Amino acid sequence: MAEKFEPVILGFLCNWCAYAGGDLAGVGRLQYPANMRAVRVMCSGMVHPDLVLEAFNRGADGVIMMG
Amino acid sequence: MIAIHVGQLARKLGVHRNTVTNWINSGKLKATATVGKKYLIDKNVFRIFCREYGISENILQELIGNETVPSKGDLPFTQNLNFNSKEVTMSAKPIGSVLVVGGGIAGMQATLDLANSGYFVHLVEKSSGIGGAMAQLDKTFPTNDCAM
Amino acid sequence: MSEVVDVSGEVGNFVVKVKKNPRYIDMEKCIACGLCAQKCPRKVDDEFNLGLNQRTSAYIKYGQSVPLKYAIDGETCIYLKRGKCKACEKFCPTSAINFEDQEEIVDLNVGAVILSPGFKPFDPSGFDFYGYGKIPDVVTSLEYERLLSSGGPCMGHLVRPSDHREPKSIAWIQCVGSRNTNRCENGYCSSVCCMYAIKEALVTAEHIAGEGLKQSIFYMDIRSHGKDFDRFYESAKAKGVRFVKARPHTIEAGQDNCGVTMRYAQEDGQVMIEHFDMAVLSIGLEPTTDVKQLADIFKLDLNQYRFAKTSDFSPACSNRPGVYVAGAFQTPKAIPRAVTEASTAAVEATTALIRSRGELTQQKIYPSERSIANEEVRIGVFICSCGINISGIINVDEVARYARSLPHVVHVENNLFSCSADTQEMMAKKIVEHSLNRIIIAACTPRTHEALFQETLQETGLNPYLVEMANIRNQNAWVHQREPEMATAKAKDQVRMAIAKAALSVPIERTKVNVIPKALVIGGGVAGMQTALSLADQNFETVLLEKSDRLGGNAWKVNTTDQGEAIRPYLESLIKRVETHSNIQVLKNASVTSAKGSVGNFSGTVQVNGGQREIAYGVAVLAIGGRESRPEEYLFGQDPRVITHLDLDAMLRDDPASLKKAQSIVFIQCVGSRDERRPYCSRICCTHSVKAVIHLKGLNPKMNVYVLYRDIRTYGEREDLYRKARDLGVLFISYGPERKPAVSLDGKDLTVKTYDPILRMPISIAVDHVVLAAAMEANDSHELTELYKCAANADGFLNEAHPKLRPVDMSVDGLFVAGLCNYPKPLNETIAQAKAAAARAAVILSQTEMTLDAIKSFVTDKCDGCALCLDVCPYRAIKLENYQAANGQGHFRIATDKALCKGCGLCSATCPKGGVYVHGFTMDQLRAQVVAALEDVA
Amino acid sequence: MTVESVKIGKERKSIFKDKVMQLLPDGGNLNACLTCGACASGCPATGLADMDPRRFLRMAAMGLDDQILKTEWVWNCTLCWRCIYVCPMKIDIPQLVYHARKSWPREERPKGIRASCDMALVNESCSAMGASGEDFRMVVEDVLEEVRASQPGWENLTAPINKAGAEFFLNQNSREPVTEPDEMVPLWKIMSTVGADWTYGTKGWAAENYCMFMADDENWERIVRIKAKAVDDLGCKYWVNTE
Repeated sequence: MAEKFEPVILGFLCNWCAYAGGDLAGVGRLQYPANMRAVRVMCSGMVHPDLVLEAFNRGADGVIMMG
Repeated sequence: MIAIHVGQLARKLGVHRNTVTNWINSGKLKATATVGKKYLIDKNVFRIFCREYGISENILQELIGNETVPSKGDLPFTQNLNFNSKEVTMSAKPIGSVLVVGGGIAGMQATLDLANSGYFVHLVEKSSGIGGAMAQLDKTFPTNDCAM
Repeated sequence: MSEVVDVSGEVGNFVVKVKKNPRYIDMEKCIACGLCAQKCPRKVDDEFNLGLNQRTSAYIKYGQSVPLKYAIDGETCIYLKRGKCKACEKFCPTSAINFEDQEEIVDLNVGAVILSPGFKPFDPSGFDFYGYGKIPDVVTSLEYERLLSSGGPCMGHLVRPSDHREPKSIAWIQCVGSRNTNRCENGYCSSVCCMYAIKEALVTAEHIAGEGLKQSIFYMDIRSHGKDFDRFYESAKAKGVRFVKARPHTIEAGQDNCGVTMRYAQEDGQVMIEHFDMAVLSIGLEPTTDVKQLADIFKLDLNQYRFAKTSDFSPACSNRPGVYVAGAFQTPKAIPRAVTEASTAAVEATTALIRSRGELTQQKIYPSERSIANEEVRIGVFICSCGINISGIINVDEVARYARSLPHVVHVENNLFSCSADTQEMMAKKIVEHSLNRIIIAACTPRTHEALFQETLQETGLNPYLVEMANIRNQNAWVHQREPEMATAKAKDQVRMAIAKAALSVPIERTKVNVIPKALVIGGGVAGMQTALSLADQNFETVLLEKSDRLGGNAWKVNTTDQGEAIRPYLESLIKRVETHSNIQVLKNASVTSAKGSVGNFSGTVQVNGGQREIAYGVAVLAIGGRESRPEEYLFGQDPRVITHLDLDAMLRDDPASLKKAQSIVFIQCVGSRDERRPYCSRICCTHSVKAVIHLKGLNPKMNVYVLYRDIRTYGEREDLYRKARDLGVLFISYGPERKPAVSLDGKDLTVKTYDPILRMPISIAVDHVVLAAAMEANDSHELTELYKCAANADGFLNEAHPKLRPVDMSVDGLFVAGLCNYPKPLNETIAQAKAAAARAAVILSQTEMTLDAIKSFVTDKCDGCALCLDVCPYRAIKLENYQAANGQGHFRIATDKALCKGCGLCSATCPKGGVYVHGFTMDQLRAQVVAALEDVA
Repeated sequence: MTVESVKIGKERKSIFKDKVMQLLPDGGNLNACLTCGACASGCPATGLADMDPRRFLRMAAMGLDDQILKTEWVWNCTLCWRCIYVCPMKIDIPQLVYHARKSWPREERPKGIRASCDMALVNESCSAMGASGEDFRMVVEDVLEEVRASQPGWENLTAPINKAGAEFFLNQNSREPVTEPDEMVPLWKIMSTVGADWTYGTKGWAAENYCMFMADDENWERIVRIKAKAVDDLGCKYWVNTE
């Protein structure tokens, strides 16, 4: 078990701000760890609580909502 | 607007024609000279003038027959602007495209409105990208929204 | 990269010569990968960040540039200057570099021209006493914006230039290069600096953590004159920003050339010496340096400050027919007015060219859509290398191999550039060849490229919503450059997630609504009439409702515009044109009594002279106006010598002789404005007061006139009127809300008592008249906001959809707002906004049918009408209706209005039963993505 | 001189300010004040005599003529022009102060300035410290001799006096020859280094003019005329006044 802990993070990104910000980070070549998987949504308000629970049930170490 | 000739107005008012000319030249009676020694006088201006000089306003009624819709070139600067949208007289069919100079926030908005309502738009911008000064701002007041 | 060099012809038919400067990069080929900039060895000051950092000769202006295409700056490029280098050419993956690019002159044939060249920030180098350019920690406000910006040279971590430490105390100095006729020639107020200084202070407070941040704004008058601006100002005060009514004389460098030291006299005369870590000069706006040249080319009249000359009655029209102006080119203004007046200019142009609407534009026609209802899911995956942008980090072959192993996938291929025209053609062929019915594009971001691929699908007869993108460039290869293995693994996950979602995609129909080409304008004041006239001139049928029996509203009561143009003649001609226009139906004594429907398709009843009639219309413009309030203080209503501004205008019209006799008149500003009851600035009173005092001084130069004020807010070029009033000997005495003036009767004599902070003494003035700047208030909009489900702010002014970006649209699509009911504004701004409303309305009315975006909520069979979602919908797009279920039982169920819904999905997140979803983002689809993302996790 | 409150009748008169405005081009912009206080922030005399330039102008505008014509502050002002330099409206407060000084009876003006003015009128040297032309000559020659003897490289330094036809006629503030004679040397070195053809004069050599500061127009003019004549008598082309 010498392996480094790599958390699995699920992200819900609002199309109009956070997702656009994610794109901009790319244009600016800002570097960050590759641990997050993004789900694009039309508004962070559309994320049903069940989806967050689902993510944890399936083993996500963290869920990040960006909006 | 009413159209008058100096002599005609002088006769109506019962004064010498030079008096009328003097009034106009000194600015006491605001009138705009047009072709054929004809003058255009705003109705309201004339009414105020009459009041000031104790002249019966009935004269105005008599002159109403001279009322005219001003045409391009008949009007002083600001009036001309005022009627701008109506005054455009084009014999040939106009070209359905517009040139916008400057790609800042104003230029971009104008471009979008035009394109969305059925006109072809050429947007000319000096620098390599549009966005203008607003793109340089960090946030905007009073909502502190991101300027982008 | 272009500029106008010559123009000929006239309205309807101009020929404009435009010089296109060489870009040296082919826009068609450039994929914005940025390799040219990375490899370019030449470093130059970055003008976008005002030289605070450097860029290379191959560059984009900023990260979000539009077009997102690089350019080579011919002035500094080593190859173009010295004939050697071409590093960019060697590395460009698409051969987009073209050093043969030449300057080119093109002739454009256009019907009208809109000029919006913007402004130039004032250069304070000439003000030696502020030390700009010599003291490192003295910066301009625009430089400060860049220092704050996350896209700026400090990546959003504010540090001062001298020692790169976080500043803990910052001073702003207002009116640098504005309201100054001594060290520069800018006698006008730049209109925006007070507000941006406050904004910068508030944003700084968000940046700098911890206690002890000290922010001070040194000002002459705080001009927070726009909608909700005073609230912003008050909130800054509450958050600890210090406002000091003083002008420091000289800025000196602090110890070790870090920070600054300033000496200033407080209003009470006490001298303070204070150190700050940084000083920000709030610089004004000037016409651009080439404005004279532009004016010469177009034969335009400029005013004394070199702004475009316009009439208050037609603020977007230059002196040359067919040439219109917008933005700060006309006069210094903030973004909302620039956006509004851009629409004003647009409507002037469209009106001039009305006979040619639609002549040069065309609608694209697609083949009819193929039904996939009975097809099995057949997915095609296209993985883009983006030159080496993606394939340089991510192993695309491995991703492709992996994609082939996933369910439903029948075709996978790798493209060098998925977005190129030839790849699009190839893609269309593959769709047909393999009968693909879901498409995955693993490439860049859907925000820029989804529309392109949707179009490709449409051309093959597929529904455009059957494409799904996996963002493996912007949000993968570019941000994980040092971890190629992790990036490849992430790319596989992204593709798997996209496939999981796409498998559940169904065709979505873009709703179309027929547009009734008719407008309803509510309110017959200047705003309503101008809107109606502008729409009517564009051949749209317009119904104008006026509550009273007379058109004209407040304009009857005011004598002149801010520039001094007589309002009556304009008003009379406007009324005449409105009443005689064949496209306008004027209904007096009329009001709206019911309204239903949505954008393009409203209907309802109006009451006219007690009778009801039905009307249908595509858009509505709310221009219900406002009024001068009736003051409750300063003996108003008790002594006839205490009057309001409109009373004064009436006296100036009807009885100037009695005013001429007055020896002493006091004006009191902010009567009922900027207090607890109306915490906003009425915007127009300061200018009206200075205009009136000039008029009074003209009647009788010996008259003593005093203006008691809190801040004089003669923004923009109105500042000239303030200067003129002072030159005529009018005395302006400031007062604070804690020490208001008092009006009293000494026997028969009227006396005003106040305190002069400069004299530091109470003053009592014997007066003939007291003129009160009574607050402006909006007319009651309660019924209309109920009918149309739109909103007014806490002060009763109707709200725009967005204060900056959609200043004349309302939050309900198809509704627009103009004039005093939106916020107090002078006549020229009212006219501009009215015409802008017509421009925005015409965008809708000029279409026979409107296609709405397809991402909308929809109800499912599971809805049982619990109505939880009704309250959360921000757009009031959901209502309840009776529903007859298949089993014959009736119950409530929701119905969503496609025209109102914006697809945010708050409803679907709220619904406990899966009764409402959003197309393209259903619960199943989102869950599929979650499941797919976590598939490999134990 | 403190006033509790100001009462303004229907007719307000700012006679003093209006009179000054008539004398100045554009009225010295005296009405244009924005009360921003940049002048007061920079004025070395702010706070003295409970006064500052902004308050002074304000009192004039309000018609408090009695007070501004009596305040000793006008004599604290150094007429340095720092106020008008940064004023956004270019308001000529120094002129307002000057005219206020003028309104004082001569015998009531500050003793120091008055004595300096009177002293300058005693002989043709125009020195406010009363040093005569011959005294001046002796000090200059003495200092020059010492420099030549003690400072290597300056053996040929000159400080000409009454050199007819020199290009520049130089004035010297009396304080240097009388109290700090060595302070004159750097100027001579500069003149020598640039190779200027210059001279002092025994007549009208003193640079200062306290009659100007005292707002004594008549004697101010008299002193200027004496100095100008001295320049003309020697046939010099330029008159350099170091004040």
